[in-house]
Amino acid sequence: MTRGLGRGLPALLLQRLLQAGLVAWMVGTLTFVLTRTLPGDMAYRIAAGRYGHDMVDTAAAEAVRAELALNQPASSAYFGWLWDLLQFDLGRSLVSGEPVVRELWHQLGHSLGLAAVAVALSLLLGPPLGLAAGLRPRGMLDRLSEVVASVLRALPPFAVGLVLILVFAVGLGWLPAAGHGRTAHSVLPALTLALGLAAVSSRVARNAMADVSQSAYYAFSRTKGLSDRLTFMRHGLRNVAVPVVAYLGVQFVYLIEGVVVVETLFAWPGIGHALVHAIVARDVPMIQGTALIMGLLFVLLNTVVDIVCHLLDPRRRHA
Amino acid sequence: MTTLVAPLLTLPRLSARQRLGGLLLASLLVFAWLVPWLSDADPARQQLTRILQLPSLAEPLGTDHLGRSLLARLAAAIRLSLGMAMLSVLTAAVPGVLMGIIAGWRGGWLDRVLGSLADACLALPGLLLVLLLAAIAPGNFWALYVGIALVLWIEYFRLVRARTRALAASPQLEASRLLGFGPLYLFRRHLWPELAPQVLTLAAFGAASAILAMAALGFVSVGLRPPTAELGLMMIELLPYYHEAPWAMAQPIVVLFVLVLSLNLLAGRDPR
Amino acid sequence: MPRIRYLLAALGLALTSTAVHAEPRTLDIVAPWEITSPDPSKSGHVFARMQVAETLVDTDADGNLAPGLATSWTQNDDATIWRFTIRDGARFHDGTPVTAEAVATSLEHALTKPGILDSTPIATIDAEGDEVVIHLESSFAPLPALLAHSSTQILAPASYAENGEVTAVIGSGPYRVDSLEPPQRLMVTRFDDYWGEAPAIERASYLAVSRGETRALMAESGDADIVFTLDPASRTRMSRQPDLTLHAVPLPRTIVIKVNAGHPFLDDQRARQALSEAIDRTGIAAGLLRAPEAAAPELFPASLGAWHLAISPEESRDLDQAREQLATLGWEANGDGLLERDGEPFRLTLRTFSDRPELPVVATALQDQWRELGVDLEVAVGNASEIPSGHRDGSLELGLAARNYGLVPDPLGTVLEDFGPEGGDWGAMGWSDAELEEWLNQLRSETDPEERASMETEVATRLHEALPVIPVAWYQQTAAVNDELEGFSIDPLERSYRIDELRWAE
Amino acid sequence: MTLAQQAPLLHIEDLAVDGDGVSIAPFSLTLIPGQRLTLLGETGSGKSLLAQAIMGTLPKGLAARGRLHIAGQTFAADDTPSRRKLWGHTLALLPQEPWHALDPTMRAISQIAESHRHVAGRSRREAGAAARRDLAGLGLQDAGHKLPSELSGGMAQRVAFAAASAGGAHIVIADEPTKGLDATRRDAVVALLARTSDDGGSLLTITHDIEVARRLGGEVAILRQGQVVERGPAKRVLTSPQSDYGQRLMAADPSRWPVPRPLTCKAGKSVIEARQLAMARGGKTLFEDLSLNIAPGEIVGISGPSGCGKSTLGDVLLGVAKADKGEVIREPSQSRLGFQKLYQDPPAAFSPHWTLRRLLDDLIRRHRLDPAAIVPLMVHLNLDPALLDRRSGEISGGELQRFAILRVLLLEPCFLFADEPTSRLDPITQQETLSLLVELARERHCGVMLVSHDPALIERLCDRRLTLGDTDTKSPAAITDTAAEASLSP
Repeated sequence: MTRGLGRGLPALLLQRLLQAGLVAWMVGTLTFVLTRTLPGDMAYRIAAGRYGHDMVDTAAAEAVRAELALNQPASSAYFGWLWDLLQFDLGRSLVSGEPVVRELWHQLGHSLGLAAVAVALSLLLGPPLGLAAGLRPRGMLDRLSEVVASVLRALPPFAVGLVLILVFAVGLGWLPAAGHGRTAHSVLPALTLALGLAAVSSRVARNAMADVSQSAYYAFSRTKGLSDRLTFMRHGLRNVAVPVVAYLGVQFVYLIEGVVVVETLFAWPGIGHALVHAIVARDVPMIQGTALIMGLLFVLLNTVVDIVCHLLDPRRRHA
Repeated sequence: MTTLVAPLLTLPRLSARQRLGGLLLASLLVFAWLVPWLSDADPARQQLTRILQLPSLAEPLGTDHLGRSLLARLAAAIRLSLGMAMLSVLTAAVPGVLMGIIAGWRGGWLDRVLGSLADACLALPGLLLVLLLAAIAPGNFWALYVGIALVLWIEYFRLVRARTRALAASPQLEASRLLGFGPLYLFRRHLWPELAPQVLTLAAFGAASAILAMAALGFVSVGLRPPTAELGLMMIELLPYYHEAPWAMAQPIVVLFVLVLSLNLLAGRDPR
Repeated sequence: MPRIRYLLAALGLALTSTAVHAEPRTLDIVAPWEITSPDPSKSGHVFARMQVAETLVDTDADGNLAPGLATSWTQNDDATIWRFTIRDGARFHDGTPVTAEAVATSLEHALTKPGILDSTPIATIDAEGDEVVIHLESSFAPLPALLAHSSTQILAPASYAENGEVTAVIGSGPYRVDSLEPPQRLMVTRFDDYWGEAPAIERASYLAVSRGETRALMAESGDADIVFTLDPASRTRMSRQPDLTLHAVPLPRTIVIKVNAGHPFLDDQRARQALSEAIDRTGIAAGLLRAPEAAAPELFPASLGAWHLAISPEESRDLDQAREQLATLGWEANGDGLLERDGEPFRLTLRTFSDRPELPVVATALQDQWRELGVDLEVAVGNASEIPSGHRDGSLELGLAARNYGLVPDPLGTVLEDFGPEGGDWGAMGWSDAELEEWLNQLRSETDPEERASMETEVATRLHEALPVIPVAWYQQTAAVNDELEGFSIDPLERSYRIDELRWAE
Repeated sequence: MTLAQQAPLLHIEDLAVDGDGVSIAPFSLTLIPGQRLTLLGETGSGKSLLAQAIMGTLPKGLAARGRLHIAGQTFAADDTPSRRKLWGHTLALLPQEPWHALDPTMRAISQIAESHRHVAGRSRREAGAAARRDLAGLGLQDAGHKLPSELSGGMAQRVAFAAASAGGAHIVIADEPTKGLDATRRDAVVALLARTSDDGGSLLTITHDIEVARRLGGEVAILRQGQVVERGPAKRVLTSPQSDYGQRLMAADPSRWPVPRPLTCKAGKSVIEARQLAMARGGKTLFEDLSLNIAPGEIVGISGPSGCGKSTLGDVLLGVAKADKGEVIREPSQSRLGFQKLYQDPPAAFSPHWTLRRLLDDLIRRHRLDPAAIVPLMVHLNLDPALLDRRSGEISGGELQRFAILRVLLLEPCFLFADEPTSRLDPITQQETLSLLVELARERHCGVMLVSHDPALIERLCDRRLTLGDTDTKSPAAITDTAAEASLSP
C-alpha cells in the first residue's frame, strides 16, 4: 500500500507496528478530548444509561458523580487512563460496571463473526460477478451489473435487511428474523452487509478485469497459443487479485457503518450497537476501549491485506 | 470560443453515459427548486386526519405519517441533502487534494509523514468521530456531514498523491519549468486536468455515501431534528409504515437511487 | 478462490443442521428494554418481569397491594414504624432459606443505591425474629407500595460482593437464571422447590430488541412467542395475522409536557391552559398512536380510581379560546403569524428523547399545532437525562416525557415525588401551591379510604386547573401472543410478564 | 531443389483490409521455408494491419477479405476463430514493445516454460529444461528469475521471442522488433530473427528502419497509405529503388545524407562551457573530468549505448540536475530561458488536455513575446496553421516535434539540448526535422547538443562528436574531441 520505510516484508511489518502505536495513542486522546467537550452533564448521562429514562433523576446523578469521582481534573484523568493503557488495562464500563475487556470480548466477538461471514459472502458475490462483467466490457452482463450495483449502493442497509426478513423469515420461514444464538441467525444480517460490500467490490473487480483483459500481455498470452481459460487462470486472476485485495483494506471503513445499522435492525449483540449506547451514555472507558480495539483491528486487517498483496504481487518485493 | 470554456473546470466532451447522468441530475435539481414555485404547500404543515394518503391530484406524491405533503418535503429534502452532501464532499476533497499534491510533489519525508497520518486516520473508526461530532453539536446537520467527511478525505489524498507523484517526474512538467512557468500554472495546465475526472468521481460517490451515512445515523436515533426534511431521515420516519404505505418510504429511496445512478454515470469509472 | 468456496460450503452445511433434540420448548419473550447489569437498581424490572426475583409486597390481578415475600405488614399509629412478617418456607435459588436477616441486608443494599427508596424517610431496617422492622423519620403511608418496586427486590446474600456490587441474581421467584448475556439476552428455567405452586412453562428466554419493526417481524415469523410493546404502525397490520392474538391494556403512564412555570412566558396559568387547549389530542391519539381512546385531557387515566376526573377529550381542544387567553396576556400576532409581546417572539424549546420512539413524533405534531396558535416551538431530540438536569439548572423550558404514575401500585408515591415543595425532576418546575402541599401531607399519613379518595380528587382537580404538567396521551401496553399459548394476560402495572400462568395449548 | 518447388509455408491471395477510415489494397505473397520478407513503410502505411489480418487479431470495426493458405490448410481472411488454433503452433507473432507484452507479475523463465508446457505439450519438467535451454541460447542464463520490470529492452525482446517461438511455430511475424532499441541491441535482434528462417521457418518482418531491412535481406516490399509501391529482392530495392517514394525513402537514410556545410565562423564566446564534469548514478560513474564548450551555431553530437548518461549530461548542462564534481558556465548575457531542451517522445512534453494555440498563448503572455514571430516560424517549419486548434495527442509525432522546436525558438535560445529528438519518427520525417533544426540553429547562432544512438546520423550532421563510455569497457567516458575535429575537415 504505501511506499514503506524499507523494502520487503519486515520493513512493512515494522511500519504497521508503528502505525498501530500511533493509532492507539491518537484514538485514545481524540476520544478523551472529544468526550470531555461533549455538552450535557456526564453524571446525568451515565445515570440515564444505568437506570433508564424512567428512573434517572438528580439523586441518581449525584450518586453517580460521587461514585465515579467525575469532577476529577481532566489532566489527571487522562494520564490515569494513559497509564492504565500501557498496562493493557482498559478499565471498567461506567454504566454496567463490567470490565471493558469482557464487554468487548462478548460484543466484539459477535461483530467480528458477523463481519467475517459478511466479507466472505461478499467475496463470493462481488468479485466473480465483476470478473465476468469485466471480461466483456460494455456487454449485457456489464451494464446489468452496473445498474444492480447502483441500486444496492443507493439502498440503505436497513431497507435491504427489511426486504430480506420479509422474504426469508416471514415469507418463506427458512431463517430466523432476528436475534442470535444459532449460526442460522447470522445469515440474514451477514447477507445484508455482504450485498452492500459486493456492490462496490464487483465494480472494482470489473474495472480491474477490464484493464487486464485489454492489456498487451493478455493478448500476447493468447497469441502465444494459450487457451482463453488458461490465459484467464494464469495471467488474468493474479493481476486482478492485486487491486481487489488492496481495495478490501479500504472496504472495512464502510463495514463499520453498515454493522451499526444491521446490528440494530437484527438485534445482534455487536460492537457498533454498543458504541452508540456508550456515546449517548458518555461511558468514556467503553468508548475509548471500543475505538482502540476497532482501530488496532483495522491496522491488523490492513497488515494482513498488505501481506496478501505482497505474496500476490512479486513486484512489491523488489519495489 | 475557446476562451469561453471555464478555465478551472474542464468539461471533457461528455460521452452518452455522462449526458444521461447529467440529465438525471438536472431533473432532480429542477424538481427540487421548481416545486416551491409550483405548489405553495409548506413541508411542515400537518393534517393528522389525512395521514398516509395515496398520491392523488390534490397531493401528487401523497402524504406522510403526519399528513404532511410529501411533494414539498421531498423537494426540501433534496435541497438540504444535496447541499449538505456537497459540503461533506468539499470538506473531504479540499484537504485531501491539497495534501495529496503536496505529498506527491515534494515527496521525501513530507510524503512519509502525511502518508502515515492518512493511514492512522483511516484506522480511526469513522463512525466514532461522526457520533462524537453529532453529540458535540446536537441537532445541526453540518456537524454530522463534516464528521462523515473526516474519514473520506483519505481516499482523495491517496488518489491525488499517486497521480501527482507520477506526473511530477514526467517530461511535460520539466519542459514547462524550463519554459519559465510557475507552480500555479503547472497545477492549472498539467495537474488539475489530469486529476479532475478522478476527483469528481470520488466526489460523486462521496456525496451519495454521505446521505446514506446520515440515514444510518438516523436509524440509531442520532441527529434527529424535527421538522426538517432530510433524505436520510425521511427514510427512517417512514420505515415503520413500510407495510401500510410502501410507496411513501420508497420515494426518498428512489430519489437517492436516481442521485447515485446519475453520479455513477456522470462520474464514469470508479477510480478506486 | 476455489479454497474459499470450499470453506463456505462447509459453513453452509453447519447453518442448516440446527441441533433439534427433544428439549422442552422454550418460551421466547421479546421486549424493547436492554439488561444493563444484574443490579436490581439498574435492571431489576427485567428480573421482576421474568419472575426471577420477588419483592416484599406484590399486587393482585387489578393492581391492589397483595402479600409477596411478606405475608402481612402492620404500622404504628403515625405510620413511622412498620413491621413485615416474612413468609416461612421460601427459599432462594441457591437453596438458602429466605430469612428476615437476608431480607434486611438486601433492602439495605437497595437503600445505598439510587432508586425508589431515595424519597422515603427510612431511618433503620433491622430483623427481629421472622419480622423486618423499618423505622421512619416521619410518617409515610405509601411505604408498602414502594416496597413493591422492582429496585427493592430481595436477593440472596450470596448475590452481593463485599463492596455491595451485585454479581449474580439469586432471587426467590418461580424461575432461576440459566444464563445472562447483557445487554440483550436472559435465559431462565423453572425453580423446582419454589414456595408457590410450580408453573407449567419449564424454560423461557428474554431478548431485548430496540427496533419496533424487528419485534413485529419476529412475532409474524414465529421467532418470538410473546412480543411486548408493538409500534402503532405494525399493530394495525398484525391484527389481521391468523396465528397471533393482539392484547392491549391501558397503562398508568402518560405522555406529559413538563412546563417550567418559572419561565416569563409560562408563569401565568392562562398561558399554560392556552397551550393545552391548542393541542389536538384526538388527532395525535388516532393518527399517530393509532389508539383513539389514548387521548389524555387529564393527567391520570381511568385505571387510577379517584385520581381520574373523567373529563371528555373533545371539549379540551378550543383554539379560539386559547388565542383569546394569550391576547389578554398581551401577545399579538406579527407579520408571519408568530405571537410577539413587546418585541419578544413567543419562542420556546421542547426537549425530548428517542428511547421511546413515539416521543419525537408527538413532539413534531405539537410543533405544528402550536405553530397554528402562533408559538414557535424548537424541538431538541437528545438524551433523557437532559430533562432532569434542565430542571436542576433551570435551563429547561419545556420537556416531553412519558411519566409512569404506576411506578408503584399507589400513584401517591409518584405524585409526592413530582409535586413536592420544590417540584420534581419529572414533575412541576417553578410552581408550588400551598393548599396542594397541605393535601399531600395529609395523604401521606391518612389511612381511611373515603377520606383519601376525596383528597385524591381534590389534588387531581387542582393539577388539572394549574397545569404545571400538561397531559397529552395515555399509554397502552400491547403484546402479540402466539396462539399456541394459553392463559396470557398483561399486568397493567408492567411488574410481571405472568409467565407462571401460561401453558402450551395441547 | 530450387527455391520455387518447395511447398510454400504461407500463401496469401489478395488479402485486403477496410474499415472506418482505413483501407489496404489487395496484397498477396508466398513464403517458402527459409525465406524472409520485410514490409517497409512509415507509420500509418498499414503494415501492422496486414500482419494483424494474417494473424487474425484485427481490432473490431476492421474487416479482412481474401484467402490464406497456411501449412496446407485454406482459411478465409475474416474467419478468425479457425485460425485461432494455429496461434503458437504454426503462426508466431512477436508483439511491439515486448516489455509491455510480458506479464509484469510472472518471472521470465515461467513465461517461456508455459509455452513449452501448454502449447508444445511438454511435461512440466521437460518444459522447465527447454526454457532454461532457450534462455542459455539467448545469453540470458542468469535472467531467468527476473521480472519483466527488471529486464532491459533488448532482454525483454529476447524473452518474448523465446516465449512466442517455444510452441514450435514455423512462420514468425515480427511487428516493429527494433522499436526503441539502440544500435547494438537492434543488430542483436536482427541476428536472432534471421536464425528462424535459417532453421527452415519463414520470417515476415514489419519495420520502418531501413537498416533492419538491409541486414535481413530476402525480399522487401515498400508500403505507402496501404498501397505496395515497390517490391523485389532487398539488394535491388534498397540500393536502387525504382519508385520515387522508394527513392525518397532510401535518401532519408542518414548514411546517404550530404556531407554537412562546415561551421563558417567559430567566432564569439562559447555559449556554454563545462569544466571537469563528473557524475555517477546508482554507484556507476557515468563520466569523469569531462570538459567541453559549444560555440553559437555549433552542433555537437553525443552518442553511446542507452543508459550511459547522455540524458544525465543534458540535465547537468541545463541546470536541471547538479553534477557531482565540476562546473557549468553559461553565457552570462542570456537568461535561463536561453537554455532549452527537445524531448525524445514529443507527446510526453506537452499537456494533452489543451489546444496548441492555448499553450502558445500562455507562453506569449508569460514572457510578453511578440506574437508576430509565430507565423514566419510556422511557415519555415512547414506547419499548417490549422494544427494550432488541435490537442497534442491529435497530430503526428513529426508535426508535434517541429511544433516543439517552434515553441523553443520563440524564446531565442542560445543553447538547445536535443535528446534523440527523431528516434521515434519515420526516416523521411526524421530527415526533414533534423535539417530544419540544423538550418535554424545556424541562422540564429544557437548552440545545439544532439544526442543519438545512430552513429551515421551524427557523422553527417555534427561539427564535433563526443562518445560517452561504453558500458562494457571499464574506462569511464573519454572525450574524443580531437577525433571529431578530424571528421570536420572536408
